[in-house]
Amino acid sequence: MGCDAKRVAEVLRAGAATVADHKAELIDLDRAIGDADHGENLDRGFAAILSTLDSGVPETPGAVLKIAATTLISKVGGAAGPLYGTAFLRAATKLGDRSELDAEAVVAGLEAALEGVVARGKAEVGDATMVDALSPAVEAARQAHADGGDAAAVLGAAADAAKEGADSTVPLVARKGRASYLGERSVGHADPGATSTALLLRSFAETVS
Amino acid sequence: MGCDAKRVAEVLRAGAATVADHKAELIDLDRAIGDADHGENLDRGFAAILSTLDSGVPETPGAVLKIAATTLISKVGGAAGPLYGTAFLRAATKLGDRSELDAEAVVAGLEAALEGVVARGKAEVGDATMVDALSPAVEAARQAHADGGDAAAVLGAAADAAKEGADSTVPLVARKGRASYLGERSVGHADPGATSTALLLRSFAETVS
Amino acid sequence: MKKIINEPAAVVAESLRGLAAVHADLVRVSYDPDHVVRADAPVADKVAVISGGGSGHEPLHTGFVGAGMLDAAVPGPVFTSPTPDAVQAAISATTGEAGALLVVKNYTGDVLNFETAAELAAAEGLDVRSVVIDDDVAVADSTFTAGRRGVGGTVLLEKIVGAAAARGDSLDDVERLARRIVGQVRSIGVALSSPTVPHAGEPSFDLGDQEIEFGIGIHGEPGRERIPAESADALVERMLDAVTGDLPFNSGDDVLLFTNSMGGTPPIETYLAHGIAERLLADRGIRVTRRLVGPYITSLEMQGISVTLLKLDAELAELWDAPVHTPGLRWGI
Amino acid sequence: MKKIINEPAAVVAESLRGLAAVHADLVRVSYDPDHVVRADAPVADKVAVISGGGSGHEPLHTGFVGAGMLDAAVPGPVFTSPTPDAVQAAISATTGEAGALLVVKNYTGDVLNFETAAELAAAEGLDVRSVVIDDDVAVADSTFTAGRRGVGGTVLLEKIVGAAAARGDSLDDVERLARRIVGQVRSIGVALSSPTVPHAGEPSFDLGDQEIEFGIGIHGEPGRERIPAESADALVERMLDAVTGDLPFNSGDDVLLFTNSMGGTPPIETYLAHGIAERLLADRGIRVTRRLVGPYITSLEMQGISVTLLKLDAELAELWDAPVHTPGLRWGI
Ligand SMILES: Nc1ncnc2c1ncn2[C@@H]1O[C@H](COP(=O)(O)OP(=O)(O)O)[C@@H](O)[C@H]1O
Ligand SMILES: Nc1ncnc2c1ncn2[C@@H]1O[C@H](COP(=O)(O)OP(=O)(O)O)[C@@H](O)[C@H]1O
Ligand SMILES: [Mg+2]
Ligand SMILES: [Mg+2]
Ligand SMILES: [Mg+2]
Ligand SMILES: [Mg+2]
Repeated sequence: MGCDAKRVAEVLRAGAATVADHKAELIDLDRAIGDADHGENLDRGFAAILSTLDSGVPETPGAVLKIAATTLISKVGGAAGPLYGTAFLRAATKLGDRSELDAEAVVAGLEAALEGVVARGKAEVGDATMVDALSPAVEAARQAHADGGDAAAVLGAAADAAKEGADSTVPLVARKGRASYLGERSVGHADPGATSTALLLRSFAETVS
Repeated sequence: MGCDAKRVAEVLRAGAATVADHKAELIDLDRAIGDADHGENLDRGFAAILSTLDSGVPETPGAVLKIAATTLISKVGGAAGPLYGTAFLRAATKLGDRSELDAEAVVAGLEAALEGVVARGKAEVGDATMVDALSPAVEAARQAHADGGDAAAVLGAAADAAKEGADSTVPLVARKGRASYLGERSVGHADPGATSTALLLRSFAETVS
Repeated sequence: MKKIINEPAAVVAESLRGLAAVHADLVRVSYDPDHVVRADAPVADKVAVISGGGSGHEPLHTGFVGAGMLDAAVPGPVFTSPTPDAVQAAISATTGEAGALLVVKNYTGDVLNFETAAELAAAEGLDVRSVVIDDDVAVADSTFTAGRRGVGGTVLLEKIVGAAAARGDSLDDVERLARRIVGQVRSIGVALSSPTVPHAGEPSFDLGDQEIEFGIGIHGEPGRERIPAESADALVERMLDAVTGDLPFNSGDDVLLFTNSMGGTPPIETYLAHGIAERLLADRGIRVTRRLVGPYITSLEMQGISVTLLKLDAELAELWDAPVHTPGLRWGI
Repeated sequence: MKKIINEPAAVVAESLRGLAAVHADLVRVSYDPDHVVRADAPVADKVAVISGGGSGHEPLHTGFVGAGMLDAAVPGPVFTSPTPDAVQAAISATTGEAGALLVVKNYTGDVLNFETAAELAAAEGLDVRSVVIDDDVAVADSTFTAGRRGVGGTVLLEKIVGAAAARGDSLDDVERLARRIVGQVRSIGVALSSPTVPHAGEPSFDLGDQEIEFGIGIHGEPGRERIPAESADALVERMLDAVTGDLPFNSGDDVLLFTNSMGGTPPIETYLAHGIAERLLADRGIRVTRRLVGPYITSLEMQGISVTLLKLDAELAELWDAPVHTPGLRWGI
């Protein structure tokens, strides 16, 4: 079964709940190697998505994601705002006016999101950013799709890979974003943005399945 | 045996050593109910007296005390500077050009010192200031003199009474100086100036005897 | 204790060296005894306005030396009144026929040392008067105490009296104006943390994580009472109540509102507190027509603020607006 | 956490309300999206100079809006870059035919958000350029990182570029000047304590009683290394070595020396540190011909200082001296 606009709205609502639940944890991660605002920033953005959705859900998944994108861009600020915003925007554009998302569409959306983040932020895998979560997520999604998985399976595989990717940032020296100012001292900490990416994908997967 | 100018200089040197030894204690007392500078202030003044005396001791006890007075006035600052300075100045004036101080002269000097402090500071016994040490010291000195004590005995009695007087400030509500801003919250603390007065008189007495 | 200093005993002189380097066009700094005078002192035919007191409150007083404000400032050691000879040196460097006004904050030490200096100056034939400022409503005013402390009102008084002297007012007039200001200015302060006096090396008081010292002075002397930490709205209202409960500021009054950082409180919080005070005063019909916001009378690194209200009339407002050019306060020039 | 605030989420807007009340003659404050523009904006036929970034650094940038400096400032949440729509609102309110220069501190968030805003403005036919300032020598400059942070040099750049725009320079010239300044300004900062981000509620880092964070940024990001507390003489020398080791300032050079308080360090220490820096530079034959001392780019209540050196020539000195009238910086008017 695919995912219609209403379901995508639910997915975003679940994401908002996850961000709210993990706000303090994300702040703590960012305090260690950044400026202690990542949880607050994302929460401000997703809370705004919630209230926008409360006043009406558009017809297509792409339109819903576009609302999320513009809300994030105008509410989050910092590095995460434009990056997450671009991710959602590229996914929305990619999905066009399809009315339902199947496994293939989910893969395409994730691919577009990753391209958007890389285009804006210029980070590579191994720089200890959200790309370290999103990039393996895309790979895993492709593989799950190739293996015949449905949308839920694809998102589940992406979430698992993202979690692993986020964990993989712990031993890394950050080379992008605020943590890069720390040089060697960034070693030993999970990247906040990679962690939030994994958390969001997990909650998306759980809501779809 | 009386006290000549050289002996008075020794007395002041001993006072300076006492102040240096108790500097931290006096700062702590002043931190509790004032502004944490009494020990530093007095130490700056007495250290300056030391170096003035090193460059020569005048002929008479009065002249030595006058040097102490002007040094304290120009080096201590705060409330204690003018008060201690006036005390030494009045004592010096009272002693005129006597070449030796006997018991009677010590009493007269202490009386003049107390008058000076009261004239400047307008404090009464019970206000929790140095007057609470100096006033009973003068009484005790008078009594010791009446009982036939020599200069050392007079100073010893004064020191004992000053110590008791300083201790008596603990349960009092301060009504003069910085501690008075505290109202009831000044209760339970010894007054720094009364404490330094008692310490000085003790070291004076020990040096003379 | 962690501070950007060398020897505690050298803090004042070394800080003055910085002041001298930055503001050589405005001030001349002399050491031992330390005093700061206008670069163009003595100014002929002008009443000299002189102040001073313990250091650690910068820019008060040394940062207020210059055109339209102080002719001289006498910084004592940290939190310790300067000595009479230092005050006397400042008087000598600035005072002529027109005489001088000494602005003295009401602390026993300041009063005694400035009094002695004034006597010495009088003995030299100079016309030197003193005005004692005691605007801190935190302290009960009683003849059985040292009286109220001089705090934030001092900044406003020095600016306004300095402007009066600059326009050529006589010593009588300047003195009368100063006394008038003392009568209509009131302040209250709070501390969120304690300052550490350099030579003491330890905080002057301990404050719990959820405590505020209400009615703090500017020397780390404990305040009037300890209260639980509360919202800025509640705290600023409590502060204004203390001030207006003392000297009734009434609906329709024009006032100058001065929100001061005690040194460790940054602009974002000071402006926030000021905004609240503006709103609360507007609610009471009190018209804020002049304002000053920032760290102008500090208490070393202490976190906290004070609020000062001065009742204004046309003359005071005009003198407040008059040009001033000092290290710490500048406009119109 | 103890601060004079209400709800953490309301800190920026409430502080802006204070700014609006105090400086209504200079600035106009709009909320949601928050932006601050000159009271007389748009100024006809003038290049608009616009900056912004996370809040908590006041007076930067909102306190630098006014004649001779910024046309608009866009304050984000505390330590968080503002969003493109807020920047766009500031551009719309101030930018005409002459175009605008965006002054962007080099942080990923600021760069991305301002970049987006500039694109949106370009789409509306406005000539909007950006200059990214990255003067912090604490961070190794490498293509493998986000590059150096923009810190104290931003204040100097905004003043000088603002003066150039005020005298009527074209956008090309203003942009060229800004890039020239970026090339010849360098800074380094130290922290003695950590700031606490209001919504985080806890200090951003823990520092031992005898530790200093050397090479700190302005967001409580940990610095380059942790060093044992040392004398002001040693610390300032270490700071100057870091700066001059990066961009050689040579004997005979004229420089502007800016000693900045990070928010929690009071004037007595800031001036003391400045005095030391003056002496050390004089020893090296470097001529300090302009100076700025005080809390101009803060990091909430963090205790610490930064030192910025800008190589001067006649044009930069003249533009520095030009009149400026903003909440945070004022002279000549
Ligand atoms: N150039 C970049 N490319 C990809 N992700 C980045 C980049 N820079 C930062 N990030 C991500 O943004 C996260 C920080 O977001 P946030 O704390 O909200 O913004 P800021 O760093 O501006 O405070 C980092 O943990 C990292 O995952
Ligand atoms: N009016 C007064 N009369 C007598 N002694 C006083 C008076 N005011 C203050 N003192 C004494 O001065 C002491 C404080 O001295 P010090 O700390 O050096 O000065 P300051 O209070 O100016 O910091 C008090 O402990 C008290 O004994
Ligand atoms: Mg962050
Ligand atoms: Mg004291
Ligand atoms: Mg004192
Ligand atoms: Mg941030």
